[in-house]
Amino acid sequence: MSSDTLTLKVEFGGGLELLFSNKRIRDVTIPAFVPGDSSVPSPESESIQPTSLKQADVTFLLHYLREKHLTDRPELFMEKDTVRPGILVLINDTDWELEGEGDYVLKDKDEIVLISTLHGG
Amino acid sequence: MSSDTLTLKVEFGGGLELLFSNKRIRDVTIPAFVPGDSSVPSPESESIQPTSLKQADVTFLLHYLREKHLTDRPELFMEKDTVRPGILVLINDTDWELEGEGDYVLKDKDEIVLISTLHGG
Amino acid sequence: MQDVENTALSESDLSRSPSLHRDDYLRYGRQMILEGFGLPGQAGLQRSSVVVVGAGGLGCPALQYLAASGVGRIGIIDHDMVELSNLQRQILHNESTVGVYKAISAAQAIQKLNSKIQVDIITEALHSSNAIALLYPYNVILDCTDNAPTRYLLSDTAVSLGKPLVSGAAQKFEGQLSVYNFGDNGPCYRCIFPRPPAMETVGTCEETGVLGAVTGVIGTMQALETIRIITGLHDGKPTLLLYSALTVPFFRSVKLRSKKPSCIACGGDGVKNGTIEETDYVAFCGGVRPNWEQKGLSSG
Amino acid sequence: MQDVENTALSESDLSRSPSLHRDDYLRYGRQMILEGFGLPGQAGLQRSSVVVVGAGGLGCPALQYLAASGVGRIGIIDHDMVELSNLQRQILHNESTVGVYKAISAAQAIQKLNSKIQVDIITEALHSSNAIALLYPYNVILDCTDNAPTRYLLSDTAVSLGKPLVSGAAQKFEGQLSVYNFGDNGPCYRCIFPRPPAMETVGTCEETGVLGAVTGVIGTMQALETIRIITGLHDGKPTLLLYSALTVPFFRSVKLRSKKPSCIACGGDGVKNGTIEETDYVAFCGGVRPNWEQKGLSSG
Ligand SMILES: [Zn+2]
Ligand SMILES: [Zn+2]
Repeated sequence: MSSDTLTLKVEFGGGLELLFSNKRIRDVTIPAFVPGDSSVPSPESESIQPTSLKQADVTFLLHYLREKHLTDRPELFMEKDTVRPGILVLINDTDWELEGEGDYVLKDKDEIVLISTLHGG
Repeated sequence: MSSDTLTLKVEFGGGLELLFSNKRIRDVTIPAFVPGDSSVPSPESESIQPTSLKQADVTFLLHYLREKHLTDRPELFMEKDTVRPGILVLINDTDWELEGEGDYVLKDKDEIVLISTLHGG
Repeated sequence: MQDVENTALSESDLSRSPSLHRDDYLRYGRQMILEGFGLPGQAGLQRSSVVVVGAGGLGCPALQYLAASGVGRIGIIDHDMVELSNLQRQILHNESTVGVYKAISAAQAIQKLNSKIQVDIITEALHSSNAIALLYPYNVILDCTDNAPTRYLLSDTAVSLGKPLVSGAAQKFEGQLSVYNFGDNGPCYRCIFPRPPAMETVGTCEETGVLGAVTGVIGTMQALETIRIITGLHDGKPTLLLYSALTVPFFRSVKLRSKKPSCIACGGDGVKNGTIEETDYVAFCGGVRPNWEQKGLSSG
Repeated sequence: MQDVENTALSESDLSRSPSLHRDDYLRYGRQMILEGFGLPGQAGLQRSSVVVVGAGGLGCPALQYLAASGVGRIGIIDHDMVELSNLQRQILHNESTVGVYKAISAAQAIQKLNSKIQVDIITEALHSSNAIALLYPYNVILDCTDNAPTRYLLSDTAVSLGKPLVSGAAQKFEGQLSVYNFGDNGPCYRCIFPRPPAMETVGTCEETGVLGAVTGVIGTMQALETIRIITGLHDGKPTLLLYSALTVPFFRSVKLRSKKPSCIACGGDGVKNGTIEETDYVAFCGGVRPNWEQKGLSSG
């Protein structure tokens, strides 16, 4: 592990994987420090210094997944700066509400699961 | 974590817990270095230097569990230096055979599960 | 419900539970000898009442194991009738009950398995207007339904009635299981999902596929969670079980939040009454049922 | 078995599977629209044969979901008769089939659910002398038995016949599930447990308690693993699933070793023939059945 990036295991379930090229599990590597507004730096803007940096948190990860990995219907994934109703975020098998939700500061090798609630029977 | 001891999570299942005061899960702290013959040092013999030391391995853990935690019928737990037929050892959710069996060198926070195979239906 | 202590039973215990028939020791012996279960557990099951909402893919296995275990009174709420397309997973129904109300078909099946229990058949559709009255008589409510509006209605009603809600769901190769409104400080469904998802969300409006055995695993575990609640074997910790039949590991146990003070259904912030919109309960997916024959021909 | 590719189907595919009746698209539509399943999956199930050894706590739910899913031919091997004490968990039997052979009682139940499938009833006890002949006709073998000797016999026979063995077990609040002798290099039961446990080992000789829904979860998952094998949805990686209904997490998926070259049943070291002792298959627990009524009174 290099100290300037974090590698996370991200898993989708409950149908949410359909928005992410139908791939359930992927390793995602993100910078350890990111723009304070959670904007995802594009490769060409790398030399531009953002006005503020923060440690990478779950809110940034959501933005990052939307920018880099989402392939279909982004409106079904996020609403404003968080996930859409009916989606639950799990941090190392714990409801993200218990971990600070979007403000949770990610650690290398964290396991993040994003699921849609199921309604079928 | 102090570097001279290891703390492990040990879980029993499949009925094996009955030999260990019917407690399924326990934290077990063992020395990081142990006698080469896997003998369990008793408190009063601590000053006696054994002729050889090795890093604590699963074979030592089995001896340790038998000495310190087993409460009933030791002959149902071990046979010679290993577990009895019908008992499977799992190291971090992997069959111990894939990890070197008794020779696996334990790391702090390892999860060791010992189960009896079930026959009922 | 009650906390059952694991104690050896004497003849005097027996006389305090005169309702357990001598045959029942034979019938339920294999579970009565379990540690923490015993005669108190069996008598507890017999005194309990459980209502299963939905006699479909989840409800069938749940009903089957609840009846087999000796739950004294079981209500079945379902206003649908059995169709041939149900038999791939709704294993209490059979070819001869196609066209019969599911609640009746399921009741016949479990009564055949256990004639000693009382079975209530409710073929009315569950609405916000009748939910309290229909669910009131039972100790535990099982959500075995197949749509979001009924799930919100069941959760809000369980909160109003102060009863645990054992909630299962299944779709494709996946399942989810949780007990809501239970334990010291357990959340309700709305604590976790405050608002219903948008109607255009993945897989809500069209009937999606599901493997029968997946509903079987979740429905059976709903029965098991119910039995644990009744016999005092449930630890009350809010947990969500995620199941996926095609990925390893198959299961994840997720630790859930506690009840939210701000929850509009169960919260203590005084905002709860009147803020739940009736529209949450209106089925937003009234669309036509897909033509499975055509689907079978055109999708892989 | 076969690898099913996930492809859109054309009319020409249909003509290659003339055996799938038009009604079957309706009946199995909910599973046929699943990704990776489709018409090839359904046709594969219909062409397959499966044998379930033991029509008890594990066999009943397994049979139920195999029949519902449309497996073409199902054999049921069980020489016992239904007793009242079985009904707490053996949910294909019912009060009116007490005293009937379990294989017959179970066959009646699944045939009622699905009259299109072929059901073979075998009321002979399985022995080392007849195992090969009885199991030979089937593609997949399910171990739903309740004793160690039969488990070794089934594993050794599955190895001889080169067929996958879907093995389930349940006791008290716990269950175990694994597929043996499957995949590129999957182990057999003896690779993991070379010798039967000593007869005085915990809980072998006396019938121990078991919660019905626990056998239900494992038996249902045995059906699911079988369906995955037949439809090509199984990854073939050797895994042991551990289930405990009272501890969190409920489930653990354990990665198992590969086939052992030194295994006396499936190994390649040339030592295999003749080294398996016939005594492995002799039931060493012939003791009397406990008196459940008395147990109910004396244990908690
Ligand atoms: Zn709430
Ligand atoms: Zn082998």
